[in-house]
Amino acid sequence: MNAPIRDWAEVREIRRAADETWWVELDSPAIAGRARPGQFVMVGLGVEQVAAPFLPRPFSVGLAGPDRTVGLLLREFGAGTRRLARLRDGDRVLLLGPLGQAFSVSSDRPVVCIAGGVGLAPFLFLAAEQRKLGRQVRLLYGERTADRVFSSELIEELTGVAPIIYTEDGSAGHQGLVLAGIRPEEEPALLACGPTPMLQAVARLAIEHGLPLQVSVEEHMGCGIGTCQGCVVRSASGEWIKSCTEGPVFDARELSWPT
Amino acid sequence: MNAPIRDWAEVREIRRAADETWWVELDSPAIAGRARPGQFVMVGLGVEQVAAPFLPRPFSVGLAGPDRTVGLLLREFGAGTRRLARLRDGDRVLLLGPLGQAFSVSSDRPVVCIAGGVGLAPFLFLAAEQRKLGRQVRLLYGERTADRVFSSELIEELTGVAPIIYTEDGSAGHQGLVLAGIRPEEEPALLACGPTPMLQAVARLAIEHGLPLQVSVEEHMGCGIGTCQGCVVRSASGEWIKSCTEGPVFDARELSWPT
Amino acid sequence: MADLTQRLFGTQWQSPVLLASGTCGYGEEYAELIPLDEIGGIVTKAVSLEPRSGNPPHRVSETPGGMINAIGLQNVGLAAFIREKLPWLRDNLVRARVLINVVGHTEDEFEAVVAGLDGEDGFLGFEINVSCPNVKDGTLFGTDPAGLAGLVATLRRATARPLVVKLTPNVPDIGLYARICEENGADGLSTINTFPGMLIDVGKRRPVIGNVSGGVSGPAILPMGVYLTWRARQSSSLPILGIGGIRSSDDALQYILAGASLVQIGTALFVDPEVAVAVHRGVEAYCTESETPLRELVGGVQIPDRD
Amino acid sequence: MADLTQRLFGTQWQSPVLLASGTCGYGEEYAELIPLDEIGGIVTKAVSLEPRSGNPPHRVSETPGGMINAIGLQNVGLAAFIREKLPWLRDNLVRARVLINVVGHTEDEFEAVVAGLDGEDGFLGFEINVSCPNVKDGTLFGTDPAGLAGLVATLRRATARPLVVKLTPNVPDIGLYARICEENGADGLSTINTFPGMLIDVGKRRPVIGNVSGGVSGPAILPMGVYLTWRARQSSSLPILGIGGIRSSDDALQYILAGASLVQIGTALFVDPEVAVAVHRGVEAYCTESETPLRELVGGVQIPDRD
Ligand SMILES: Cc1cc2nc3c(=O)[nH]c(=O)nc-3n(C[C@H](O)[C@H](O)[C@H](O)COP(=O)(O)OP(=O)(O)OC[C@H]3O[C@@H](n4cnc5c(N)ncnc54)[C@H](O)[C@@H]3O)c2cc1C
Ligand SMILES: Cc1cc2nc3c(=O)[nH]c(=O)nc-3n(C[C@H](O)[C@H](O)[C@H](O)COP(=O)(O)OP(=O)(O)OC[C@H]3O[C@@H](n4cnc5c(N)ncnc54)[C@H](O)[C@@H]3O)c2cc1C
Ligand SMILES: Cc1cc2nc3c(=O)[nH]c(=O)nc-3n(C[C@H](O)[C@H](O)[C@H](O)COP(=O)(O)O)c2cc1C
Ligand SMILES: Cc1cc2nc3c(=O)[nH]c(=O)nc-3n(C[C@H](O)[C@H](O)[C@H](O)COP(=O)(O)O)c2cc1C
Ligand code: FES
Ligand code: FES
Repeated sequence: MNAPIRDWAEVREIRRAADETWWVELDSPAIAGRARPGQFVMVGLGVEQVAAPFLPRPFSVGLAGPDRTVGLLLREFGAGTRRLARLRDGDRVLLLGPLGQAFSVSSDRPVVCIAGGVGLAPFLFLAAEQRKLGRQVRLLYGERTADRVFSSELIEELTGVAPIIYTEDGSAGHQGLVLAGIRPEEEPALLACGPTPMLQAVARLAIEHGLPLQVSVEEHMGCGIGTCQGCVVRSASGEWIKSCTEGPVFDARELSWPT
Repeated sequence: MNAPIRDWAEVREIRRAADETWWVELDSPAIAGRARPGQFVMVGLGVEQVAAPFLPRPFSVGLAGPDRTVGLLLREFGAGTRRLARLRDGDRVLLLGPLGQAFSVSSDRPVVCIAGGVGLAPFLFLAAEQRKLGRQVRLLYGERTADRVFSSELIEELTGVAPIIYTEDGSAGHQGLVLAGIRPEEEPALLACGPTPMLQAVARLAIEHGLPLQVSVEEHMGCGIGTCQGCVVRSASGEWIKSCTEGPVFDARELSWPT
Repeated sequence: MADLTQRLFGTQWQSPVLLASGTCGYGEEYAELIPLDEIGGIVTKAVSLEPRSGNPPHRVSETPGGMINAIGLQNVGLAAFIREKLPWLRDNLVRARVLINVVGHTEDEFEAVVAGLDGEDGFLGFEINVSCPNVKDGTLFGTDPAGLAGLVATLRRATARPLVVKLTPNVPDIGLYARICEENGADGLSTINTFPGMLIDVGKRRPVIGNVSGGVSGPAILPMGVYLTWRARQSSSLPILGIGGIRSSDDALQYILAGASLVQIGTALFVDPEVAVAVHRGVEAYCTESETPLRELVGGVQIPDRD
Repeated sequence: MADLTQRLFGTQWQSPVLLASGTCGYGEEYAELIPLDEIGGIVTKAVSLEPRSGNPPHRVSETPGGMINAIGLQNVGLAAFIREKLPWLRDNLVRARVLINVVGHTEDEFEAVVAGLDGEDGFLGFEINVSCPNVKDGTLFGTDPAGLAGLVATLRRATARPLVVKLTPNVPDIGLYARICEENGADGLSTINTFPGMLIDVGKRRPVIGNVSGGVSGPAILPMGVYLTWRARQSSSLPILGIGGIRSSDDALQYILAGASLVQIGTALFVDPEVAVAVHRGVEAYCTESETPLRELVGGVQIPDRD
């Protein structure tokens, strides 16, 4: 495994992408050059200050490539992300990454990405890469309402893939949960990232239909690199395992799912 | 006594005035309209954040007038002032003021202001007012070195008074301590603001020569309005008295001076 | 409309928000900044039998996420308090409640202050400060079970007014002290006072605080205060006033859900006096949205089953 | 050139900066981010006799100016530690020193871990953790004078290696516990472990932390840690490892001036791993500028005469 890189990165651009949602491009060629879709970075402001985010916050790499910036899809949630959303071009953040396990995508079958909310982030990166390799990607993307939807033009611009959008109230795209977009009979491999209830539903469906599924989980983190044991999820065998190093992407069969 | 005003004020302008020293103009007509030279404001960033300055910091009103901004002369000292120095035009700060006792200047005799470092701030305001009333002001202003000196052009522009500058190393103005500028035999009333050792020296001199002296003292503050008892200085009779309400400007005879 | 009223200590409370002792003087200074008579009330600066001159400066300084203070309980003393401060409280706080924070070096001194005030008008009851880390003996009663029991029993005999004991966080098990207060006749508990702390000016190699050490308050201690409130609640059925680091309604609700009926705001007042009203309004909005009267939220945190 | 070396616990220390237990695993994860062999050393995650699975999530969360954790001492247990972790420490930390943090439910368990490790290579000594607030009985020994005395005496018999006791801040007088450690044969003290705390998700009305409560660390506790280090120093002549909220050389120097010979950095490593080296360099610069060897700074705070 490669050691993570610590890098003070400049905000090259931060732009509003939807309600309380921002697209952030950070100048970090070293991390961008190494990151794989599904990996994440810890984003902090350094030890000089103690206001939230005092601890760095984990974010999926939303786009990256050699010599490129690291793109993040940032949604305001609590005090830490609210402050990060107030960053301006030219500000600097302290990055640690790339961290964790990436999605593994085999070349012989197309993938279906199931994104809930900012769970979209890793799939932007993944879709862009797959498209560059000329492969098919089906991207299902769900939000609660239209004002939360990351612009589908921007998604196409960034990835070359047109998302299939679901909103709970039907205010954009199809009405309903993103789950409705899954065609269990004909899907090859599923990848999912989003809120835990969504992951649970997808996992149930995958198990039921015997479909391979990789999920990216979210747990509170301390260090991001495996030392603090803060970020555990329950493994299929009932152990607490670290989502920062053994995840955040897991084969759904490695984890225990409530029944 | 008028109640202090609480006001979220916009930074209209912040510009570098000398090494680690900034001139800040805040939009606060209500406070500007009431402030008198020698009074101060508490400058904070509100309860939403906890990084320094978590507690508001006291600053002398450096310039003000009806319908005008509140001007502050801000020097980076510790973490709190460093962060305030990073404010940008359009940012907002939470002001509480005007607070404390002003200098009292009688019309019948010209004043001599003795400023050490950012102790200059209240005298900018005072000099500007006195000049507007057509009165004479002698402004002695000392700094350690030239790069700390608040531009004498800017002082003249703001106040109409040309300062007499002293630097310890002689790199600007006269060489020596600002004390050297006092002419005990011929001075009328002295006003002094600056570091405690300077105030002590001026007080010794004033006592020796029987000159009237008002000093503006600096003590750590909690509330700025007289509730916490945090800001005490020793009175001539040995009591601890509050510098935020009974000061910061005191008649030197009210205080106890080490001998 | 949200119902924020509670009946506690034999009286009606219109709001759960009080200003904490030592951070609001005797009320007057905040009168024009905070609509005092619209909040729950105030707890006065400590009153001792004799005037106290307090500690040398610096008395306050910022710490990471909070502040440290060592005022040394400077106050005008009982007689001057009754003469100069109490009348203003009586005349100006009608719907808001006043608790008088009381300190003493000895049990007798505590008793003399309580007895001396008992017959006066203008306040509801007492908050007994056995937890000040900034004076010698300040936490003596607060950390000694037998001493605390004796003190509370004595004061109980001295007054029929509400008697709230302000506990120190500086003990292995606050529950023990909560029970002692309850068993000896206290009516309520305040959790918590400050944590002893020290700052050193490394340039001068001297303590920043004139008193060498002081008490740490502010947001930094919020999680400790919530925890100790919850622990006190587990061990006693007395109403609790939750204190420590509150600067938002979310913070206040943490204390309330942990078991506090009322909350006190201290340090945050220095940052923004309007925080008292903002916390009140935020709690009100929470009650409205969740269609729950405040009193039903008290202690309402759901503790998951442990396996 | 500044002299940062000290002779302590029978060995030479090249730097006063260690990484604190539980925040640096068993060293390996930080090996490529921090030049571990150039700092003072590391204190391992707690080792218990049997593996422990730890607490349910959430295990960590941010608090104002700090964080809360309730890991529950999840660790691989003594046997696996010796097999899987110790060899790496032995091979990679040559000039840096390793202390093994030890926990147990009972005196016997502590003793078994110490005895089981005593004959192994790859570490200097033990840090005895009697102060973990996140497991039942975690602070049992740390708050019970008789229990602590017995434990330290027993462990003293079990090993000739340096025995450092990590104290809890959660007592009225840490000096008492410092003296007990000294009298029963400990070689050093670590001050301090975390403060018990709790966070409540007011939306869900549930504790944020799976274990309900946890330990608060980070800058928020800096002034408490400096104070308790100073207090421990007043009461005992044992070398002290100062811990709590350190994120700059200024913070570290406060501990050193208060009486710590060495310091440990925990939470701040999560914010920026480079802080360990930055603190070392900053202390070095301070010694250079003041032309004072580090060892002469220890406990060097000047306490003004009180009147
Ligand atoms: C592997 C991973 C990838 C992520 N990728 C993205 C992304 O691409 N875009 C995005 O907007 N968000 C992402 N998140 C979630 C993001 O980290 C949280 O929204 C953020 O930590 C919340 O911080 P806060 O201060 O705003 O919230 P607060 O609730 O104020 O934070 C309090 C504490 O809880 C923790 N916390 C709260 N919610 C979460 C959460 N969902 N995950 C982890 N920690 C949490 C915080 O880190 C902090 O310690 C990701 C999380 C993980 C674990
Ligand atoms: C009445 C008054 C008027 C002032 N006017 C000005 C002015 O016009 N321009 C200017 O640049 N500075 C002025 N100061 C000083 C200014 O308030 C301090 O420089 C500032 O508080 C230091 O904050 P810090 O976070 O940078 O320093 P830190 O040392 O990090 O602060 C730590 C703590 O100590 C307190 N503190 C440290 N030094 C001082 C000090 N000198 N005075 C008060 N508190 C202090 C801080 O408020 C804080 O609580 C004035 C102070 C007072 C009391
Ligand atoms: C400047 C100051 C003075 C205080 N004086 C007293 C006091 O006289 N009596 C008392 O019981 N508590 C006193 N306290 C403690 C507060 O009432 C409160 O318990 C503590 O500050 C924690 O609350 P906070 O974090 O909201 O400030 C004082 C606190 C501060 C900051
Ligand atoms: C995630 C985490 C895990 C910890 N685990 C241990 C432990 O196993 N043993 C121990 O003695 N202290 C443990 N601690 C306490 C630290 O070693 C240290 O005493 C405390 O965090 C204060 O230092 P800090 O503010 O620099 O983090 C842990 C702290 C954290 C944050
Ligand atoms: S976040 Fe520290 S081990 Fe995963
Ligand atoms: S600063 Fe609070 S009384 Fe003066």
